Amino acid sequence: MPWDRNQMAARAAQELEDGFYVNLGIGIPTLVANYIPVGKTVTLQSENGMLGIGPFPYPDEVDADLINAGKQTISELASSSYFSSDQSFAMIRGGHIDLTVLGAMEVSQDGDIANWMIPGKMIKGMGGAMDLVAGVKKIIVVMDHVSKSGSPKFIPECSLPLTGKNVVDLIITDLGVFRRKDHDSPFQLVELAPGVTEDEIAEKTTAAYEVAL
Amino acid sequence: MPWDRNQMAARAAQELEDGFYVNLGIGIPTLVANYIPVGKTVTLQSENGMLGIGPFPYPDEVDADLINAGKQTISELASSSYFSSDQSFAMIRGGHIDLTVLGAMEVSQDGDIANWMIPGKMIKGMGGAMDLVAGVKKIIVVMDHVSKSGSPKFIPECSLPLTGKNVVDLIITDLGVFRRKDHDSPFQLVELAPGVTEDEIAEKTTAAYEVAL
Amino acid sequence: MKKIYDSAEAALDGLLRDGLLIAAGGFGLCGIPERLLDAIRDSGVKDLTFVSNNAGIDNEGIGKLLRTRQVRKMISSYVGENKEFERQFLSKELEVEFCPQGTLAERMRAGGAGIPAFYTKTGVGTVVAEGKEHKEFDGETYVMERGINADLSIIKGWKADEAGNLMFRKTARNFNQPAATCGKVCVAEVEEIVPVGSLDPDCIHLPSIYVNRLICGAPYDKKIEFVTTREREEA
Amino acid sequence: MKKIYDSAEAALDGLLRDGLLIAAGGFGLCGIPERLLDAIRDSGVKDLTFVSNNAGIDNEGIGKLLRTRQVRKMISSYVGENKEFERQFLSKELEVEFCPQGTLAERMRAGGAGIPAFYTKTGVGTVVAEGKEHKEFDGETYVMERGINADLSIIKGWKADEAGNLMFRKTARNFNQPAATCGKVCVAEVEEIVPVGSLDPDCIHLPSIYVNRLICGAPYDKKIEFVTTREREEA
Repeated sequence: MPWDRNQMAARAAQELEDGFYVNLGIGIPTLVANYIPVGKTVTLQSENGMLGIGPFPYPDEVDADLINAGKQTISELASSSYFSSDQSFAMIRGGHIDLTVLGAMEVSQDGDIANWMIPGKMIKGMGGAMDLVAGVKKIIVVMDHVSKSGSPKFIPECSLPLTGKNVVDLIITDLGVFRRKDHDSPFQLVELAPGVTEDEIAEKTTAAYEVAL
Repeated sequence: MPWDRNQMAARAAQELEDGFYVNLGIGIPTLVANYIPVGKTVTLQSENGMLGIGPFPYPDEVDADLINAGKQTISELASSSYFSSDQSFAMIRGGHIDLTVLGAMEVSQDGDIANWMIPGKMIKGMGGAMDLVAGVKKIIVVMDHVSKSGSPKFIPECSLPLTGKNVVDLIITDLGVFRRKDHDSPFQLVELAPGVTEDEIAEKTTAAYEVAL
Repeated sequence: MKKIYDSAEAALDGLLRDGLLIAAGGFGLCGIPERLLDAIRDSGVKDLTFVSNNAGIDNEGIGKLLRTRQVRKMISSYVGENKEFERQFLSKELEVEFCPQGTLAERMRAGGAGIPAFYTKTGVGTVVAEGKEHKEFDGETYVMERGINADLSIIKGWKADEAGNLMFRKTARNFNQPAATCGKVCVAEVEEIVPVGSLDPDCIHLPSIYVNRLICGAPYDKKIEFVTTREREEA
Repeated sequence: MKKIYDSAEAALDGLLRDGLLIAAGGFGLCGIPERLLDAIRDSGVKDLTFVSNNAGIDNEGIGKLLRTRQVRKMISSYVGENKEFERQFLSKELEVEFCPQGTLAERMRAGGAGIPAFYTKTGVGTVVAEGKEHKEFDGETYVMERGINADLSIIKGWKADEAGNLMFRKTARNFNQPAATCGKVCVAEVEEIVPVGSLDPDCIHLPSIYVNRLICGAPYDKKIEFVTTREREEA
């Protein structure tokens, strides 16, 4: 049985280490915050200028001046700090964030990622995604293994405009996990979701990868 | 009679306008603070990270964490603010400081300034002088008209290593004032100290300049 | 030297003309200079270019000036959640330069700091880097991005003292700080103007040198794009 | 994840080796990481390069490590007021790279911000720009300067909370902030460590992400280079 959204988020959370500073993208990546391993201190960064994101506020504590990068209301923690957008991206671009979890439309076998525009459709913009994939130490993609129409998303070469070239370190899909040890190495299939077979992955993947289960 | 140090500083202070943000160099330039015209608000910047420099502190208020760029103890004003060195020079380099008053060893007729090193002597470093002359909107030099050995300091071309090229707007010496309207124009002699003659200036100046008294 | 003006209109007097490049603070609807945007709309100036992370939403923020067709071009990182924007963009009435969010913030900061260009890894290998100079440093490829200098900066702060020293509140700081530094003139609106000496000199986010004109824009009715809450545990 | 160490020696454990490039905060003797400098001296590591605006004075600040001959090179803007420095410099035992103060601060900030190089007008036409790349932007000539990435940053703060969020005091902030960001590891010493929640999140100068290791270095006996005072008016 493939992993659901929460299980994918929980799997991503296993990559968190004690003391990590982490930026979580919108959608499934946001759910990763619910699965931070007990006993580990993980600090969440929001690229609009905050370190130490707290949970959604109680209804009577909603504050228009306190939002995350998805423009949702959030709360602060005792250890929070605020800063400007230039300082926030100095942090991101400068390699100070340990890990980011992002969604993607396509990932190539060389670690390219496309997640910001579809030619012909309304372009909303890349926001901070290009900065994150260029600057953060470890890039985790969480995505469905195939698109709604059933076509593979982990492919030889991205067909959509790129967000970053050769940047992805780990791919978590609903069917399994691909990892590579550095940006010069091929991805390896290292885990399968329960009941998913190597053959099923092979059938639904056009990217070249090694198997290391 | 040539101007003394205080008179030169007072003359420089006449260039201050209401609302100006000003950086004063070490030595005579520091004295300019004593002659800020009544009724004008002038805010002094110190490049080690402070806006709104107050007077020297009372003896019982000396604070090691509160110094100016000359490493002298100072005091703060109600309107003071502190910031880091990178922010301080973002302010300077970005053209936000209206005026700076600096000493000089030599100034050339093209507005080059040399005030940081003498070959063969111990080099102490340029500190913030190169940043100031490159970034501040208006550069005023206050210096003796001739060196201790009697040689002209306003000369055709600097013999000493430069601090900045084509940057000086106004020169105030103990004998008079030279001004130029922009960086493509020649300097003009626009004022004489009391009792100083045009001839005396000509005799002690090797730089080309126009007379516009 | 008085920096405080009675209204947004008064504070913008003499600063507005067609074709201006305006840097605006704010992230989504958080920390946007509402009063100043309203006054710019009411002034009727047009062909404006806005450097702003977002373009507001329908009839909020810069969205108000899109509706009145006063904006010719946006330089932004994200412009979703805005139907009128979408219409003008798709019909090519509006020009859009997409810029990665961190590059945009750094371009504003660089412009304000006298840095005409810098190198970044962000966008290398993507359409964003096409046609731009590239350079290798220590075996890695970087793209050159230009600093932005605006004709006018408009920002929203929380508190300012009468000298113009300004503080922001929580995540409403965002682009307001770099935007303030990159304009020839910066006009700020704040929720409260306090006497000089009321703010801690160690806690000033924007020193007075960057604030040329100042208004108190209170009262504010701050908009929220997505209200998300959790339930209070039972006692 | 504990960032707080009992001593400077403990906080530097495993980080020191010969030949390191160390970025140090401070301006003159104001805001220098005294305890960490002492511990580096006591460790005996040598051939160090310091990126620091100044080089201390005789037997204060980096001056202590000059006396013990542990420093091979300084990257600084001003090195006056230091006799031992002068001796080693003139005898060519010590290498010095002079860098304009603002360029030095920006090079540290750039290194910490993932910017390998930027352009500035500072130093154009002077010896500082010799041999460096130049480029024209909008009719003006600029010189390219490189970001600095240090092996280790050592800084002095005022207060930090247990998570590592840090505040500086008055002009002791200076180079401590950019220096903190440009090192692979940053070790901070502060006058007081306070519980999480004691500092205003809007007033943090250095967010915890930049502070890898932390000690309380109190009590401090802060040195002043030039005590200048005025007389108190008669009552």
